[in-house]
Formats: sequence, structure tokens, C-alpha cells
Amino acid sequence: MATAEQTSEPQKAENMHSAPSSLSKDAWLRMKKNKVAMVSLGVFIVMIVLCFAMAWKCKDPNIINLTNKFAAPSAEHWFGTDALGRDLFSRILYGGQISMLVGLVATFVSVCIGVTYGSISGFAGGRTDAFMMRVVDILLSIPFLVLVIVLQAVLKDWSSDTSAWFVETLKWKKDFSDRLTNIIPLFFALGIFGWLTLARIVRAQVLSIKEREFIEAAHALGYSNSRILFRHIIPNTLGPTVVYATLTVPSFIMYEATLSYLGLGVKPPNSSWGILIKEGANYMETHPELLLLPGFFFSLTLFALNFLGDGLRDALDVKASKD
Amino acid sequence: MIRFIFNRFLQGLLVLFALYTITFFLAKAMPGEPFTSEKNVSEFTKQNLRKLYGLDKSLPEQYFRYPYRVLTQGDFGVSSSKGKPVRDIIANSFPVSLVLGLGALGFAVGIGIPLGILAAIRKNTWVDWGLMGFAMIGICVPAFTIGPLLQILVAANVPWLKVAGWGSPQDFLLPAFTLGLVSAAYLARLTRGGILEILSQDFIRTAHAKGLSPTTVILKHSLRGGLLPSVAYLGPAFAALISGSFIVESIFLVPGMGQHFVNAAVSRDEFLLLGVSMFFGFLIIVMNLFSDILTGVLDPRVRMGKEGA
Amino acid sequence: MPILDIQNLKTYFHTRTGTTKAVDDVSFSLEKGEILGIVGESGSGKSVTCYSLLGLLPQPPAKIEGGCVPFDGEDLLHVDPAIQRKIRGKRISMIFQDPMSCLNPYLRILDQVMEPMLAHEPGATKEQARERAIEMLKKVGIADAEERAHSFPHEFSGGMRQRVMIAMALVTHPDILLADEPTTALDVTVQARILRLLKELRTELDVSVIFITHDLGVVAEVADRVVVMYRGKVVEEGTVREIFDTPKHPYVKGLLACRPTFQTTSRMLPTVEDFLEGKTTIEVQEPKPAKDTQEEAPPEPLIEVKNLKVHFTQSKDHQLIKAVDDVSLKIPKGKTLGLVGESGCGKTTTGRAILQLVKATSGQVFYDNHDLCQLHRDQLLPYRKKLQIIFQDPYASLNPRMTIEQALSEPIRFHQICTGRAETRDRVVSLLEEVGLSAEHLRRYPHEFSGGQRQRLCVARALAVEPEFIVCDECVSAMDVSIQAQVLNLLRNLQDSHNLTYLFISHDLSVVKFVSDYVAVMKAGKIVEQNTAEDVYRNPHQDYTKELLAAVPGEG
Amino acid sequence: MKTFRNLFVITQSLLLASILLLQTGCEGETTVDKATREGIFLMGNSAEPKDLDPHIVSGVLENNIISSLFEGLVLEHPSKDGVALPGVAEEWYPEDKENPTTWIFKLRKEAKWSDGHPLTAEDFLFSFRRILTPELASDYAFMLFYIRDAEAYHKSQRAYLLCREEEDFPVEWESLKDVDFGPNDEAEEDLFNRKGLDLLTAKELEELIKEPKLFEWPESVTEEVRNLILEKSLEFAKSGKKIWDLIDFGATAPDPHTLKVELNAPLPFLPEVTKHYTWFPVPKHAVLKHGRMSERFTDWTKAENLVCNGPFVLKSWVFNDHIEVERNPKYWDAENVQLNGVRFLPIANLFTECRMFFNNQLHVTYTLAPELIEYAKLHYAKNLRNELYLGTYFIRTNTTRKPFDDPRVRLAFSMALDQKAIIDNVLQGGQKPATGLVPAFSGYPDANMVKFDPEGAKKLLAEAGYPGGKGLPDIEYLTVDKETSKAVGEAMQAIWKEHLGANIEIVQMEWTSYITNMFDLNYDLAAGGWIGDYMDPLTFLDMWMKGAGNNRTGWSSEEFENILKEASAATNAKDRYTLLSKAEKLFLSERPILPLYYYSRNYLLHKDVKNWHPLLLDHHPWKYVKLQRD
Repeated sequence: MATAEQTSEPQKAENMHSAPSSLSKDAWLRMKKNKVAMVSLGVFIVMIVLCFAMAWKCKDPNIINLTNKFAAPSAEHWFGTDALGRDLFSRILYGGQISMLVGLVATFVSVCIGVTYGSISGFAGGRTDAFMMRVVDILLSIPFLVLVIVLQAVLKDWSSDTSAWFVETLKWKKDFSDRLTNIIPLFFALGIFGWLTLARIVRAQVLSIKEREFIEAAHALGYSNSRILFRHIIPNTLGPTVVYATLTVPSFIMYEATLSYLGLGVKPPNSSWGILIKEGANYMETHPELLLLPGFFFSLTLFALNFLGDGLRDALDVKASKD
Repeated sequence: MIRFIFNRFLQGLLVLFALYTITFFLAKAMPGEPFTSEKNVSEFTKQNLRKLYGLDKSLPEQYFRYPYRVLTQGDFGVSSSKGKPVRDIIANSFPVSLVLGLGALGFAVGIGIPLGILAAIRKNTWVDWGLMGFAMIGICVPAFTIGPLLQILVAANVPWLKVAGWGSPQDFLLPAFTLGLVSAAYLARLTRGGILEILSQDFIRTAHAKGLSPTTVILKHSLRGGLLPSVAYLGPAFAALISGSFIVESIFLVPGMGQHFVNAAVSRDEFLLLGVSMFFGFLIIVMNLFSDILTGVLDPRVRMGKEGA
Repeated sequence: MPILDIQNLKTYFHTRTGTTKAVDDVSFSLEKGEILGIVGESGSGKSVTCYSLLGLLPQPPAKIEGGCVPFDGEDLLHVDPAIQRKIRGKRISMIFQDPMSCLNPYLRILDQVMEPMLAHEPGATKEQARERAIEMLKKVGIADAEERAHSFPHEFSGGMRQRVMIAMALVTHPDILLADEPTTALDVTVQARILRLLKELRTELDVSVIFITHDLGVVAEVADRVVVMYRGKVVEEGTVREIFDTPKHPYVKGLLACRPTFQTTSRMLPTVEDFLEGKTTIEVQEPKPAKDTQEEAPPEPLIEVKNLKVHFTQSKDHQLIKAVDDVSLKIPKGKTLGLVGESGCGKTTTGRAILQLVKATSGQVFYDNHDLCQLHRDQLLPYRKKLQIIFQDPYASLNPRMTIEQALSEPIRFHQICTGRAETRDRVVSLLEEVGLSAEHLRRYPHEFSGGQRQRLCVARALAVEPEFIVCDECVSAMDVSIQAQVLNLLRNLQDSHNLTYLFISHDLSVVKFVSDYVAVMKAGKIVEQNTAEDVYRNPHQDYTKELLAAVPGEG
Repeated sequence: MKTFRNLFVITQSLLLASILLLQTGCEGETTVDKATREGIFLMGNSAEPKDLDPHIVSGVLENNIISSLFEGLVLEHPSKDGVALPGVAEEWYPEDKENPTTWIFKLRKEAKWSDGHPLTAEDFLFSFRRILTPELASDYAFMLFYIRDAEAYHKSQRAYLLCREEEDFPVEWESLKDVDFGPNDEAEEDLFNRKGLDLLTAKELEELIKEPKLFEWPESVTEEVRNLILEKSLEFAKSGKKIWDLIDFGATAPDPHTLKVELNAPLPFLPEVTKHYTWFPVPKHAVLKHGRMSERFTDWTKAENLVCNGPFVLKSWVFNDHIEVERNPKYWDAENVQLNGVRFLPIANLFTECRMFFNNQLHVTYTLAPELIEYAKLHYAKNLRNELYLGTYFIRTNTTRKPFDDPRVRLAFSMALDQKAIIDNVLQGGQKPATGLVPAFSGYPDANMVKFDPEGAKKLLAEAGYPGGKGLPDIEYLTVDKETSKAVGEAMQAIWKEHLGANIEIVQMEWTSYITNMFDLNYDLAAGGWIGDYMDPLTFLDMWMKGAGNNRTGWSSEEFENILKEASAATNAKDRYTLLSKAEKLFLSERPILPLYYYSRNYLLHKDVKNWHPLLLDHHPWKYVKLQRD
């Protein structure tokens, strides 16, 4: 290209800078053509805006009005009120913050662990692989509840102490640091188990990718193992990883509800979609809207996320646009 | 093959022992003990109880005593919350869970795989999106919602279906459906993906060139390979299905094994906890092995070892 | 009266990016009992033509825009799918290029061979189908057909698999057999046998064959008549003699000229482009006269392999496989050693063992008098950039998720050949230009390039670290002859300009003859013959070498 | 592709057909109707019993089953609380009406075990001894501690039993109460205190005599006393005798059909106590046939082995599925038993239980999920039962920690608690706001001290130094992992925030962790409750004595204990109630717990069930329950 010679140095440097992002840029261009994915993305963004930006403008979700429970939808309460007379709409939005955060962060954490672990296992092969996979077997069989109870006991004081430390030393707002420190043990509990299946999937992918010739070329160029693993193998496992990861989001969100009841996670009166659905299910006969409304938000988000994941997989698959 | 199984068996033993170690110490780390009670139980009584269950011994002694007794006498200890030998509890509840799990598996395979195939054939049409959306519902809607819904909507309106209970043959329909739904959804997705992968391969073109009907091409040529991801998923999933589910058992009053995982943990019933955990670990190992062997049956290349290809 | 008459076939592909006229107004006919060769390079539309006939193209994106192919009172192009299925596999059968991926790995051979018959002859019992299948397997030369019929495809060698494919195609006694590159993936000796088999079966079963290939040598060997296709059109048609002796179209001329043969002595090959651009006489550089004098005293070897052994233990049955068994080689600096042999003979493993990509069981590999086998992983690093490799499949050997710039700058930075972004980038650009690409390609991904370009990229990547020695592992085997010529020329040029030393691994004897100064012939892990190229080809000493040479199509 | 369309159509029509089939299934009689016809009572019973051995179990659900299988000395009245009907005993009376310390029970001569074996006083003596045996480690043995020397035997109080014989023992035994005669878990690892003096073996005692530092004595104890105790203990330990041989057990059998029970103190309501299953007889011959006396979980309670004396015998016991009992033809009053059998279903899921009832699968539910009360009121108003229950729900405070170490704070929190709002809007189960600790008893005066008074609460809190909640630390409210507990917590959280400006943090935990944290006083406020074991106010009061297992608030008061002691010596029922009421008021003035409400039981009862009357303890004598279609 003739212009390449003519461009000045700074511009070149800028081009260089943007070069590494071109995979994502490229993927974005491809995804823009996928209507279903784009609609899903739109829905997802609307959800995020609703929960994280709009929620602050809503009523306080924790104000109890015992005389106005199970109120029908009205201008005052768009979705009516719950069993303690709290505004359901703002509870759903505030709950969405927690659930999305939990779902996405826990998924992110488990993807990080799962991909790293699975790819190392598959890449190393042989005994290391067998050993690492047996560790996964063990973790899969550990009684979850027991671990949660132990964690709860161990971390009970930890979170209040840490929160106090944040407030004193870092001058954080107490409310914020309380929420944060409550939710960290939750990630811990979810993180221990969430990545296991993913690690298996990634491992299987790596097993086939590591036989490819470009990996051999990388060996021939003398690259270190970690470079080969992280630069050459892992990016090629992204497709199935993304799809599986979107499938795990709902289970993380529902686990959060269970764990919150065991004292790990959201502290009452705060709520989450999982908790709202769990509690709403109890009023199935008399007030089905308590189940259906949060369930609708939950499902809509997950549908969007799922089709987004599919779209992302196709977009990340550079080969797909070969023909 | 025998060597392979033997190797995995040895690995399985190590896994079980590691699992035992972790579970044992986790159980010890839980606050409280089996005799923690809201009732006014004197320290003296508690000591006698500890002695009764051998929990007064030192930690290392307890740690080695259990496997020793399991291996030499087949004695898995007595459940402190149920007052029965753990072996009997598992022997009583596992067959129930097995039946329920098989039913759930039947639902999952019977619904998930055909829908997955259908979605694969109609790839990127409304049929596909609809089915995959349906599968997503299966993944999103938790058992504690779907179970009561079935009770209210189906069981209450169908005279020969009971809301809950375990006795007559039709009693297993609703719980098995509830239990199998998530697996069905996963299977539908996996089957769809697997079949699509196979359909893009060259030998499918050969099959078409032979003049076979599309149905034959799908069922005979693509299904076998397309099911491989599902088989890999089904190994551990089957172990989970047949070891029961607390929620489904609680909703439908099924005397299965899943409730023991929760009850043993909550009541600090150490021997029951160890018993069911080890049993579950054992199932996972066996099912993983089984799914590997089945993969070999479905895929002859794996059977002979990759070197042959 | 031709048995099949293709009239004005037009098959277009409609994609988001536009319409590709894959087959554009093609007409030719197939006479009863003849073998018609269709020659063309990849993308010429030869395969699409055949697929269009059988309705095997995915529609969309493909669409048959026009033409008609009358067959048995039906128009093959516009017939009801159900009727088309009845013709497909029964009256017209097809075999494909890669017999491994085209046989269902999950089903037994017998089941697959029986299948067409069971599908098309409703009256046939399983027993009859079985008998016919076995008979057919015997006919295509499968020994112990009864027993082996119960095996799975992966238990067969490539040639055997192709025989199975043929048996499967012919089991219903079709009138026409479409053979799509059936021997391309096979070794020469195997190829020769398959070609012979096809000829025999043609007369025995009275079947007409359309034989699609990119290899002119093969066509010369097997076909009665030839159709040459180029960019979706038929450019020339005639008997084999006519085409080879008096080609009219410049493309055909170029095609014939750019193919190295045993007789080629020039140092560079002419390319098809030259012919298409209208150059009627092609000037190629003649060998430098200095070459002959140097041959008298070969220079110091850059690479010396002594008693190299690579043994594997099969994990399933613990059988010891001697992939490389006591191989010794010397490669002088600036020269090319051609390593020939059939698939599975260990030539690839030898190449990888030299580069320390495979651990040698015993033996030494000296580079500049350092034994590479003794070096630790970290100690090897400085040698890594001196020794490079180019693989057969340029697509598989490039990371699909890296742009060309990333792929090429990575080794440069890793080995700290250049520091600083601008400098690295300049280096990448100059590398690209060196292999005949330009800076505009920097942001592209491997899949956006053609096969030849990809191989150039692989060469560029190998060159990026300024190596002295490159192993070319079947690096032109999967290419069309015109592109092959370009890549071979490129390798030649680079050798001259960088004083590179090559180990050229290939199963194609003509190419090896063209590029090599020295040749080693390998069989079952051992070197059976090793000498200068001239000597090996002119008077082979070993029977095996003779057999190999005799099997090369178009040279006999 | 066509074939697949066909397949699709076929699947669709199959689905349709199956739905049709579902709707047109045979219209048979419901499970309940069938059971009513057969005289089988279907009961939701919450969970699988731990065992059917009355000496081992400790729960309410076990009581339902055990009371159908076994019968004690006296029987509950089907409709009246605190009235005893003849059971195994035909008649019973205190030897001295003025001082009911010794009781005589005349057993009916026709009483038989279900295998035909006669039931005699010997069986009772065996049973009492069995439940008290330390090795059996019965959780509920303390229910028999009224009997003379029962406690000493159960707790193996060797030193006490030896030294009380000693006529010139130098000090009052009372003064030694700080000595670790029994096990002390908090003692240091290498001290014998951990095991307890009474439990030391001869060898250990010898060691201790040689090295006195191995046991830490309180300073008040003189060396003379120490030596005396050690000497006697060693001598006894060497003799090989058993504690049983040392005691003068209060229960005796003057003849096979008479049971004489001598108590530590007068106990006018002993017959009420004997209604509890810990006092039930177990068949000596059957128990010993399947194991030693003090062995737990032997096979004698298995369906094929169980021998009992109640109106029913065990028919089948399918683990975690059901327990079914059928008529006992050997029962002394067999002709008056109305039911042919009872089927107990371990339904842990409250919603499932209710839905089973709605679907005609149960005659009675164990309870009713609060979330479903509204639904039941709408559609099953006739079946909905709402009865007072002998229990109080309260919030424990941790009196060892700020801010609840200050009684004014406790009082303030109690007064700010809007009981009615919570009951009406959250619980909706017709509970009564708790005005005190002890629920209403006939004859016992209502304490009437707990009232909602937000203004007073604010004032008190300000007095305590936290005006408007300023300066109050974050308060941790511990509760269990149930939805309702959470809702109540959230309501209180809002109420205390509103009235007191307090910040409450709700901490949910599963059951055992919750109990453990409460035990360890690792909380500020904790949800709790107490169900009476027997019909006497004492069952609510004696748990607040120092060191009692259920105190868990860190609160204690010597005055409170003195009043209770005084009351235990009272022979007159009225005086006794007055004293107990005084103790309750004292307790409430300190308010270590914040009473919320008196329990009520909500459950669903089928209309065909007759003779099922509201009872405070909810122990319905099975003999009278009847199934009859209207």
C-alpha cells in the first residue's frame, strides 16, 4: 500500500495501538449484521439502563407499608406492592442490580478460572491432565451445602470487619462497603464450583486445537508455553466458552437466592431477582404477579443474553465469514 | 480396554479418598455438632452421645477409623439424625432416586434430543429460534417454580395424577418431568450444536450423493456423531439425576436420596454426609467412565486410540 | 449419442458480499464408456459443475441460474428432489477427494457399502446387499473382503479407503461415475494403482466416468478426452493428445508449462500469469554455470543428522513404532536436500525431530557443530530462530484469530529482532513485500487470503526471525500447479538472496527433482537411497526408488 | 424435509391426544374418600421420625406417632386441656393430698402388650431406668428428674451420692456447686475438669491424688472436703459397683399392678407430666430381645418387631415415605378405638402439604404455610383451623454485649415492637400479641406487661444514652433460613428503624449454625420461641435459670431463681401460681427476651374428621378420633 509509506510516524503509532483490538472490532462488525443478536443487545442494554440508571429515580425499594400489601398496579406503584407493601417495580430494578452483577461477575470469574484451568490441563496432557481432571471430579462431588455453611461461618466476621476497615481507612460509604463485603463471599462460593464444567469443555477444545499446525509453528518459533497457551490456544476456544457461559448465568442468579438464605450474599431487606422469584413462587396461588413480574425481567434478560452469546460466538468465529 | 478401566478405577479410588478427606474436614469445620439441639440437652448427655458415635476420639483417629471400618466391615456408620445405618438409608433411598433419575433421563433424552435434531434441521428459522427459546425457558425456570406449577395446573386437574406422593406408577411422572427439564434443555442445545457440526462434514455429502433421504442422512449418518457432546454431558448429569434432588423430592414427597445431602449437612449428621457424598463421588466416577466408554462405542476412532486415525 | 449432455449450465453463488459466477455457461458432453477428464485449478468451477448435476449444492447460497442436462427423460437440473435422489447413487454415483472425511467414521465399511443398494433396490434383502457389497469390495482389490468389511474406515489406509469409496459408488452398477479429485490425497504409487483400477472397472462394469482433477499428469494417464475449465468457463476441450501437444488457450499453455517435470532444468518456473498476460515466449533464468563446479566439492554441512531415531509407544496396545529408524543426513549450507517417501514413511517426523519439535529417542542433530538434542529448552531458544519450518496446510498453520500483522510481528518482538513498534512494523511490511504481498494486507485475517497467499505468509513468518535453515514440509503439496510454481520460485529466490538451506520434504517426485540439489529416499523410517538429485533420478539404485519413479503420472 | 414435517405433525397430534387422555381419566373416588371409607386417617407429619423409641426421640412429630402406638399412665382428654383420663393406670392419687410428693398409680390388670404379654409395673420401672441410663444418652431424660435420685443417676453424680451418706460431711453440698463434677467443655485440655470428677476412672483418680494440680478446685473448697470426696470416689470406683446400686430410686412397684413414684418435691401436676412420651412404658421383654437395655437404635422399633401398648400397632414403615399403624386388638379399650389405622406422611414442604390437602390427599395437615393462609381463607374456610397453642415467640437479646446489656435498651426495643402490625399483616395466622412470657393458662394470671408504646420506648432509649438511636451500633438480628422468618425480620427491621432509629442487620443461617451461634452468644438479637412441654407455666420459666441449656441470653438473676425454688416447694397450687407469676414479672421487668406473640396453630382439617378438638398442646388422643362422612 503506497500510503503506508507516506503516513507520518505518529499516525503509524496510533494504528499500531488499535491493532490488537481489531479482533473485537471485527467481531462487532460481524455481529451488527445479526439481527437477533442486535435486538438482544438492545434488550440487554435497556435492562442495564433500567436497573443501574433508572433505579435511583424510583421509590425506595425497602420502605414497608404493612397496610398496603399486595396492592394492585397503580400510578403510585406501577407493578403494585409485595407482601410487606413494598413497591414491586423498584424492588425488581434494585434486585436486578444484584442479580446482573452476580450473574455477570460470577460468570466472568468462573470463565477466567475455568478457561485457565481447562486449557492448562488440556495443554499439559498426560499425567498432569489426568490429575487436574480428577481434581475437577473431586470438586464436583464435594457437598455444596456443607462448603457454604463452613464459608458462612468463616466469613461471617470477615465481611463486617472488612467493611468496617473500608469505612475507617478508605472513608467509603458504609452502605456501599457493606454491600460489597457481603457479596464477595458469595462470589467466593460460586467461584469454587462454577468453573468445573467449563474447565471440562475448554479442555476438550484445547485437546483438539493443540494438535493444529499453527501451534506447532509457534513451538518452532520458540515461544514459551504460556505464550502459546494464552496467545494462541485460548483465543481459539472462545466460541463454545461464550455459549456455555451464557447458559450458566441463570444458575448463578438462582444460586445467589439460595445462598442469601444461608447468610451468604444479599442481606435483607435488599433483594435480587432470585430472591423475588423464590418468594414470589410461594404466592403462586393468590398473587401470581409476584412470581411472574420478576420472572419476566429475569427471563427476558437471560433470553437476550443467550442470543447475544450465540451471536457473539458466530461473530468471534472468524472462519464463519470465510465463504 | 481392560487396562484403561483398571487405570481409571485406580484413579477413582484416589479421587474417593481425596473426596473423603475434604468432606471429612469440611464436616468438622461446620459450626455445631450432631447433638446441637434447641432442647435442653446437658453437656453430660452430649458427651455420652459423642462416645456413642465415636466422636469423642481424636481427629486423626476418627479420620482413619471411618475408612478402616468401611473397608474391613462394610460399616458406614449410623446416621445420628435418622438413627439408622447409613448403608440402609442409601440402600432404601437410592433405588427410588434411580427410578426417578431414569425417568428424568427418559424425559430429557426423549424431549431434548428430538427437539435438538429438529432445531438443527431447521437451523436459523423460527422453528429453531422457538425451540431454542423453549430450551432457554427450561434452563431459566427453576425447579421450585416448575414443580408447584405442575402441581397446581396439572395434578389438580387430572384425576389420576396426585399432587405428591410416591407409590403408584404414575406418581413418578411429574417429579421426573421437573427433574429432567433442565437436562432436556441442555440436551436440546448440545444435540443441535453436535448435529450441525456433523452436518457440515464431508461424509454427509457422500451420504447425500448415495441418494439417501434426508431423514436417513440425519438419523443414520449424523446422529451418532452429533450425540457425542450430549453423551459427554450426560455422564456427570446422569450421576446428578440419579442421586436425587432435594427440591424435587421435597416438592413431590419422593423418598429419594437428594434430601439426605441437605438434611445431613443441616443436622451435622457426619456419617450420613460422608456416606452420601462418597456415594455421589462414586457415581460421578462411574458415570464419567461410562460416558467415556459410550463415547468409544459411538466413535470407533476413540475406541482404537487416536493413533489409529 | 452422449450419455450425458450438459448444456449451458450456470451456477451462481449469492452471498451477502455479492454474486459469484462459479459455473458460467458450461457445456460439454460425456460419451458412453469414456473417461472424461475435467481439469482446472481450485475455484475453476469443475467440482461445482458435478455437484450441480446431482443437486448436492446447498441452496441457498448456490442457485442454478440456467441450462439443462437431459438424462433419461428428465432434466437433472430441474427435477423433483425425490426423483433426483433415485438417480443419485443409483444411476450416477460420485466419489470424492478425501476418502477419510468422506467415509462416515462412525459406521462399519460394510454398512456403508451396502447402503446405496438398500436405498435404491427396495426388493433387495440385507443378505443380497451384503453379498454384492463383498463382491464389489473384492473387485476393487480389498483382500479378505469378508473380514475387513466389518472394520471401521479409520482402520484402513488412504488408498484402501478410496477403494472402498469406489466400491460404494459402483455397488449399484451406475451408468456414470463422477470422480472428484479421487487420487489427489494419495501417494504416487497408490495413485497409480487406483487409476489402473478405475480404468479396469470402466470396461468391466461399462461405466462412463467424469474424472475431475487439477493434475495434468493424472489426466494424461487416465482420460480419453479432456475439458479444461478456468474461472467457471470451459476454455478448451479435446482429446488428451490434442490438449497436451497443441494447446490453444494461453491458460492451458501456461498450465502445462508451469508444472515441473523430470525434464525441467531451469532454475525458475514459468507461471500461468505470464501466459495470460500474453507473453508468448517465456524467458526463465537459466542455471548459473557456477553451480556445476561447486557440486564437485560440497561445502561444509550446515545440518548434520547422525543415527537419528524417533520411537513412539502406542498408548493403547504398547506397541513400539519406529517412526524414524537410524537416519543420517547431511545438508550443506545454501543447498536443498529433498526428502521423498510415501505417507507414513517418517519423513515428516524426521523434519520435526531436526527442529526439536519431536523428542528424538537417540541420535544427534548438529547445527553448526552444536548437538541440538542435548540442549535444554531454554538453551534451544537462540537456535529456534535459525531453524524454521513451513507446513503443508498454510491455513491450519496460521492462527485464525490473529491478523497478519500480529502473526508476523509476534516472532519479531519475541526474539527481539526489532524493538519499537514502528521498526517492527517496517520489518513486517518489508517481509510481506519480500514474499510478494503488500502492506495493505496487514489488518487481514488468514481466512481472507487465498491458499497461495497464505503459504507466502507462512514463508514470511518463517523468514521473520532471519533463519538459516528451513524445513519445507510438503509445503506445496496441496496447491494448484500455477500457485505451486509461484511458491517454488519464491523459495528459490529467497534461497539465493538469503543463502538459505532447505530440507524439502515432499511426496511429489517432480517437485523434489526441481528444487533439490540432493535427494534422500525414505521408506519405513529408513533412508534407502541418498545422493545428488541428478544421480537419484537418472540411475536409481534401489527397487523402491525405481517403483516410485515409475509411478509418477505422465512421466512413464 | 417433508418427512420431518410429518414427524412434527405426528408429535403434535400425539401431544394433543395425551392432553385429551389426561382430562378424560377415570373419575374415581379421591384418596381421602377412600381412606375415610376404610377408616384410615391420613396425616401430614412434617418429617421422618428419628425413631419410634419414646426414650430416644425428642420431637413433636414423633409424638404424633408414638402416642398412637404407646399409652402412658394417664391419657389426654380429647377436648379439655389439663384433664387426665385413665390410661394404663386406672386410678392415681398422691399419698398425701396436702403434700403431693408421693404418688400411687394403680395399673389396670387387663393391660397387655400387643404380643399378649401382660403389662406390669415392672415395665414402667424398666422404662424409667432405661431412659435415665447415662449410656442411652436420651435428650429428654430430664423430664423424669422429678423422681427422687433420677437426676443423680442420669448424671452419674457419684460424689454426691457417696458423700450424702456421710453423716458428718463438713459442708453443705450446695456450696460445692462450682466444682466440675460433671464434664466441663470449657476447661483446659489437660485438666480433669474437662471430663468431670464424677466420671474419672480409678486409675485417673489415683493419678489425681498423686498430682492434685490435675484438677482445678474453686478456692472455697477446703482440702479436707477434697480429700474426702476423692477418697470415697476412689474406693467406689475400685469396688466395681454401679451408680444404680448407690441411689435410692423414687419409683418402685409394691406389687405388679401398683406403681409408686416418690418425687424430690411436691408436684401437684405430676399426671400432666406423665402424659409426655418420656414417661411411657416400653416392653422390657421386647427391648432386651433385640439388644441391651441402654443400646440405641436396636431393631425393636422395626415394623416387624415393635411391641406396644397403645390403641394401634405398627403396620408398615417405609423410610421417608410413610408410617402406617393399624388397630391393636390387644388394647384394653380396643372396642372404643374409632379408627382402623393412621397413615403418617413425612411432608417437609409446607406448600406441598397444603396442595395435597387441596387435592384430597390428606385428612389433616401438620401446619399451614403463612403464604397460603389467604388462599385457604378464600377457598377452604371451613377446613381452616386456627387454634391457640402452648408456645411463645420471642426475640432473645444478648445481655452480655452492648447495647442490650442495658435493660432500658431491651425494654425500649420491646416496647417499640408493634406486635399487632406484624401479626395482622405478616403472619396472618390469628396469633395473639404476647403480653408476657407465659401464654394464657386457666388459673394463672396474665402478666400483662408487654405493650406497644413507641413514645415510651423512645424515652427509655434516650435515657439509656441513645436518643433517637444515635450512638446505637449496628444490631445483628439472627434468624433461620425460612421465608417467614425473613419477612418477620424485615418487618421488625422497618419498625425499629421507624420508632427507634436503630439499624438492624438481618443475618439468616441454617438451623444448626443458628443454634450454635445462639449458644455461643454470638448475636445481638435472635429469633426464638418455646413450645411448652407440659401444661404448667414452669415449662416457660425454668429455662431462664443460670446455666440452663435454653437460656442463651447471658441473663441470670438470683432473685428469679430463689422465687422459682420457693415455688417448687409450694404445696398449694394457687400459691405456686402466684410465685411463678412473680418470677415471670421479675423476668419481664428485665426483659432479656422481647416477647412477640403467643403461638397459634394453623392447619387444615377435613370435614369428615370428628372428635378432633382444639387443644393447647395439640396432642390429640388417637383413641377418640373418628372418620365419618356427613
